[in-house]
Amino acid sequence: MPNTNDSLLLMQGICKNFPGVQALLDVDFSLRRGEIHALMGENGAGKSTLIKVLTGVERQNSGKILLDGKEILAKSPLHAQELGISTVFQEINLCPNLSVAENILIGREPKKFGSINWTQLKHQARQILDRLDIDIDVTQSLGMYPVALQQMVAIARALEISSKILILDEPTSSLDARETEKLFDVMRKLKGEGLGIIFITHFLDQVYQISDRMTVLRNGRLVGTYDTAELPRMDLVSKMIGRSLDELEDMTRFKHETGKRIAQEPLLEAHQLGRTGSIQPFDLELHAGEVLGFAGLLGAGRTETANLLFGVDSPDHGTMTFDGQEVKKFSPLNSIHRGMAYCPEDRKADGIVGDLTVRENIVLALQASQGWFKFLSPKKQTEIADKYIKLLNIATPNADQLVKNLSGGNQQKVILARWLATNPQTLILDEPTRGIDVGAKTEIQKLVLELAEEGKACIFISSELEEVLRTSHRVMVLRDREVVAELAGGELEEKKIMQIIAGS
Amino acid sequence: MMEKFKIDRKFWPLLVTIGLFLLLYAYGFFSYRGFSNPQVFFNLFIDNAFLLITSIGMTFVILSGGIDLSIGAVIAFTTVLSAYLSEDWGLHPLVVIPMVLLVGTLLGAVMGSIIQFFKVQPFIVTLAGMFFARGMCFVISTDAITISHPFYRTLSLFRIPLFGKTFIPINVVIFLVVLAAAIYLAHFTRFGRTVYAIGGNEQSALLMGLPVARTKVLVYTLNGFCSALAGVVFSVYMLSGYGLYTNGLELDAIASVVIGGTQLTGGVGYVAGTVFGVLIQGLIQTTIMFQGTLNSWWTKIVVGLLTLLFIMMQSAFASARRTRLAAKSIDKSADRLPVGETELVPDA
Amino acid sequence: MKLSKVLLFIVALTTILSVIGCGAAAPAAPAEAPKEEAKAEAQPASSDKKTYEDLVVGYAQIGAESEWRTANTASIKEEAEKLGVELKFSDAQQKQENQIKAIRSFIAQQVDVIGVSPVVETGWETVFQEAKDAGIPVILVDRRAAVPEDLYATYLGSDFVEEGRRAGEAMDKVLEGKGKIVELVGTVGSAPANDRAKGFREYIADKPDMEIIASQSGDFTRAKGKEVMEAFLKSYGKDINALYAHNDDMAIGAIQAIEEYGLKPGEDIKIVSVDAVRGAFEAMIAGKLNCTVECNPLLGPQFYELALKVVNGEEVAKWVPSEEGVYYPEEAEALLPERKY
Amino acid sequence: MKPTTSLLKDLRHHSLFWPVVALLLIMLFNLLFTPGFFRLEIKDGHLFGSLVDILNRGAPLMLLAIGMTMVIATAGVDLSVGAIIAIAGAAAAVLINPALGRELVTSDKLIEDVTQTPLWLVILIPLIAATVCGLWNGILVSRANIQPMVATLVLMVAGRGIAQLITNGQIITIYYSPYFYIGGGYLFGLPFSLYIVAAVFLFAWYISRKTSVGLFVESVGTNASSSFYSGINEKNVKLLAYIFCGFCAGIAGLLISSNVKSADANNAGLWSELDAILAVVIGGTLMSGGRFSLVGSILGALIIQSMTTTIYAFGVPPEVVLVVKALVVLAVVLLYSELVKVSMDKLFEQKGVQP
Repeated sequence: MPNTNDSLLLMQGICKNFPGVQALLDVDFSLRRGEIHALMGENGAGKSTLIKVLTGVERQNSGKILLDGKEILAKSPLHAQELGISTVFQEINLCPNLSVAENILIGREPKKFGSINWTQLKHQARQILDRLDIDIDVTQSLGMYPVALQQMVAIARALEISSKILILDEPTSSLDARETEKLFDVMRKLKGEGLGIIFITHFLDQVYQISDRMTVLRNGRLVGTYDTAELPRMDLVSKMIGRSLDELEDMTRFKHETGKRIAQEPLLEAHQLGRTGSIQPFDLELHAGEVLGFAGLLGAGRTETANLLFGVDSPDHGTMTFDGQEVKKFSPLNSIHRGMAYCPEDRKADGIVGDLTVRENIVLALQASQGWFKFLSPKKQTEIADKYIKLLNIATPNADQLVKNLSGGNQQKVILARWLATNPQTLILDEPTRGIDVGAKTEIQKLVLELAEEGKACIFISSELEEVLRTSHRVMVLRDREVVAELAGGELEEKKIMQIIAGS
Repeated sequence: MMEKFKIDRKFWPLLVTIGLFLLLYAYGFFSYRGFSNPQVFFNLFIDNAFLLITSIGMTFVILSGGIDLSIGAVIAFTTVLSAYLSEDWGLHPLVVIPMVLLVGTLLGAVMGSIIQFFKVQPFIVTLAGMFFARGMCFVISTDAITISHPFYRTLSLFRIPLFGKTFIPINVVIFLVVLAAAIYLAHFTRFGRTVYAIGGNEQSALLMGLPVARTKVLVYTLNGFCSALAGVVFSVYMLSGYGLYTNGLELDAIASVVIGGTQLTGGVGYVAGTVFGVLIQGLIQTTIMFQGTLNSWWTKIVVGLLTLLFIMMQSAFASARRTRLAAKSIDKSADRLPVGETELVPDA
Repeated sequence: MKLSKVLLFIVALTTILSVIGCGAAAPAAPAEAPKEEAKAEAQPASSDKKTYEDLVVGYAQIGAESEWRTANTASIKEEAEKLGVELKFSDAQQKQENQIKAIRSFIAQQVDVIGVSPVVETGWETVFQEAKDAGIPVILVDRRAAVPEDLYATYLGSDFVEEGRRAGEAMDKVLEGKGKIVELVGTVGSAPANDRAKGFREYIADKPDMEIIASQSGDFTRAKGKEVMEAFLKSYGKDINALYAHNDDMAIGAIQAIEEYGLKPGEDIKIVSVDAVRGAFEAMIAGKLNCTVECNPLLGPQFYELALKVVNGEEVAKWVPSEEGVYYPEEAEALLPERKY
Repeated sequence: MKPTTSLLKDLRHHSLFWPVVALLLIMLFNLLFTPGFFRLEIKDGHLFGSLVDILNRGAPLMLLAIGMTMVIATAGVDLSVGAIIAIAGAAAAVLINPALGRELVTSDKLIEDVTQTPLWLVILIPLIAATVCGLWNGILVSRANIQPMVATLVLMVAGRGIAQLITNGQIITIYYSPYFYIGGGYLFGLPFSLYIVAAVFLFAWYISRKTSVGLFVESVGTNASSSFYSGINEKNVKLLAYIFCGFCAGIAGLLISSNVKSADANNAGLWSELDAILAVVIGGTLMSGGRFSLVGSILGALIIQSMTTTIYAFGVPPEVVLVVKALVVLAVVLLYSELVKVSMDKLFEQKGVQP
């Protein structure tokens, strides 16, 4: 039982069920003043439901919430904010067309004689941003600024003088290391002011870097609340997924084995390939049976490079050869014909086709490569779909389930299945494990190595350096839209790559 | 102080619209006899007062990311209802006018509520509203009804003399009041800013704790009111009520809003731009009339092409801004990386 | 930034120009006024009578909703060319708003005379008053407007009520005084529709054996005429003895419907319509139409004659009827080659 | 009890449930209140009756609905079909007698059944014109990335003007009997227009269900970006949808002008874009794109047409037609809305629980 005296927030015995699902069962949670408290758990563990209950998006079936010792029941996010609970959601929920000042203050804008006082509005917005040490033109449209700044504006909006609790739901998923550090500075500053901060993230590094305590949830139940300093990393992971991580050890071994079978001749070769405004010219070689990792910060040009290789964008510089043939036409379809496959970074926007069934999603690329008139009969489609559902262990009742109803990890597997169905020689996987839980992550990493073992060539792109190192035989490091280094064998060390990324 | 003189890029489409208007006017001015008469300029307002008023209402709807196809029908319905109430029921116009305004406002509120609470697309709901309002006109009267009440006639013939022999009637005064109120509403009230926010990103607006549902219903209600007011202005202008009036006006209004620089996706645009959008259309029509031998249908073709031009321009501005930003951030990419930039600039 | 400078320049330039323009025009206006008055006084003195060559006419046409209308437009345009009249022609696309705008622009252009075929009867008072104030006479063509007599110079056109009456008379003749009639009404609320219905009913009021059993709007168009007639036939079938259509286009549409239904138009169902367009003559020759009451669209010559008279201050009657007849199948063949519309 | 309720539920959740119910209701209404509505006779060797009328009159709308379905499925909309109808009709009429529309109609120019243009050209050129209109829309939407509603608004506004220019502002009467067969002729006792609709429908059905076009269209409509990454040329899919829609509108234009034997640039196909969109929506295809149902759209078109015909046959005053239409549209659309669906489910579940 946590000490209730110094608790700013206390949630006791929270239960929440949705039709057919027990989302939360008897969960306790406490938050102290001046504390950064990480909320940990796999997807579906109940983190977001807990937050929704706290912020009034959903109402608990039982259990009570005490803020400063008084029982509260938030009716809406707005009401929660009035109570002192502010939230910054994962996707930036601001209006890009409004000015920065408005984004910070709309809904509680200063008024004079009943009308908006624009002078005062700008002034107040500047004040709030000053508190976060951010200096930007508040009259500009928000959309003009990069994501990281928008994230800061979102925090600025969430903060009120009277805020007691700040909830940050995956705030770093689209930030690079530098920006994350900036965010952490702000968090530390606010912590110093006595705010309680609830921090949700998938990045374990960050949790250990910033949090004071952490609460782990699994399957809607509380596993426990721990002091960060006292819980080793491996223990945390096993608490989150509920099993040990010997598999990871296996994988490293597996990688070394596959590494011995890499072909001599390059399958794909890029020579001074580049696109103005997108990526500086670079050289690249990819061999059959090899996993090539791309490391670098978000925005370093990893996705842009992948886009060029797959023909999403056309290069305006350099040449590319595939299997000895020079590539002339750049388009996804031409790449598919060459035997390439590409899982794009943004699964929701560029990957799945939500309203179509799992079956249709799986055959999509194959059908596209076969053209308009070589139609796969529904029977054949089901056959293919069933094969991959089984092969990749996709959790779906049947092939005719709409893909949007699947969880993130399973959606990612469907996209992988889509590409495997085309029987590609080369796969480019851009952040294939982003936002999916640890279990599914390991499965996908393993699959990549298995594919390499079968003699396919893979490019593996991820923000998590650890993951890149675990799966890749060779790593290309990018910085500021330029390939800056290529490492292999013994050079593959986390520290070394970090140094290159940092440019020192 | 100096920065005040720098024109914000977001004003460019508006400036182009105004510039085009002035160019067109200058062309007519030097090309046709009688065009230089200032009354020609005032006639633009006099003849389009109702369109101006209803287009202002439409601007709010489009800014919020919606659309309303019912306005022409609501205007016609208002004229018929006004005529019917004052002629057949013998009510005094001072009773009739508030009544018809209320009816139009209610109609808008009902449509807005259906759109919001049943989550039906505005296109379809307002289409049904259009059928309904047109139908009700004919249920009341299939004929045109002359309005003979002296109050209406006085209003209709009332002239505010300006310099020379020029004048403006009461229509234009009402329009000016509506314009002032609309600009105030759009830029100085929470309602107005919420409309922009909803048009920018409805989901965000909701999560920012803004009253999205209420505002959306209010936008259609406001538009219903504007249409009804335009209907009142129109019944004064025509001194009659008729179910076939203002057929297809919704398209003129939408075209005006677009030419006025408002993005149909919502969130970006100005009420003042819409005014120029209407005036440009009126000016094209006037010019073709002064020309005298061109087929009037050229008006439609020119307006169509102009609409296209403005849409093209909007997307050009948007993409120019995007590339500029991208270029900028490469220069100093160490600080700010333009990730996700493209997703966040609303598509034109 | 360059573009914005250019823009600013253009904006500034045009603003200056228009201000100059307004400024220049404003003092000019009062100067013109006495001249106009002088002109008005001078005209009756027959010193400087206008001729066709220096006549400027603004014509606000309804649109192109029927064959009749297009013939009317063609006549107005061709005659202007022939006489050398400067014609400002505006097609209102069936919208009164557009007609009013056109008239306003004619006033601004200071034309000598304005011709207008009002799309509906109501709503003209304000703009006609403006024309009057500007000293420009208005001639109503083909359709009347519900305004005081002093607001227009004259009305040139047919009397729709009279046409209705004549149609009733013709119907009486072909039905021999007895039968059930269906009626295809024109555009709801338009003057010809109202008056043709009125005149027809006036005539058959004292004919107890002639009865209108159904009446629907066919919008003056063929397509609608056909569709509505089909519905009539479905509901009343062979009970229908006759059809009265407010214009030939609807009658021609209805003829198709009757034929498709399997009855013989002109025999099983007698048809009387108004307008006397070419198509109607052809139908009469084929025996499918029993009578058409003429409504003459070729008003060009009469219109310009009147316009000149009015401008020169000559006396004209408030109503100048157009020359019209009633045609039966017997004359059709002989007349067809002469029909121009 | 259980199987029946679940069967009912399956039925209720079938995409065509509500359109079929609506159509049946209209038919039931006619059965009860309109005598002779279902009577079919054979006159002059062809089938005759209100039902045939509905099919015949509804032919252009059905064609439009087929084309519109494809466009809406790609998450677009085509507001210009009415204008394309006018253009196609005008082009056909002017081709049949090029002299018309340029000057006053005089007798010597009107010799029935004589035309300088061969019939196949009279049909082909308007169809090409309509297809080009569709191409224009498609280019604006797919290449210039303009919102479909705005892109097609341009042609909607300008198209009628173009049609007016073709006919020189006149209504052109067509005197050429072979041409009348398209919209007014009968083949094996049924209106020829029905065969055209059937052919277009079968074509659309075949390419959407027996080739991968259907999958591509639904995929693009749901998520254009994902489709592009999967190797589908999403731009061409959209382009083709608009081209096909324009083509369908062109055929509809020919049918209409042939049926009424004239070309009226002003009124031909006026507001038909709204009816077509309505038909598609009633048929269960969402305006947000994705899944589409051609059969549903045909049903939607039939619902709209049988409503109109019923109103005429029942002798309802014409002024009420629009009000009735508005209420029906609203009713159908509300039935589709999530709120109603959810509450219906609840209602039926409760009933199912208590036998």
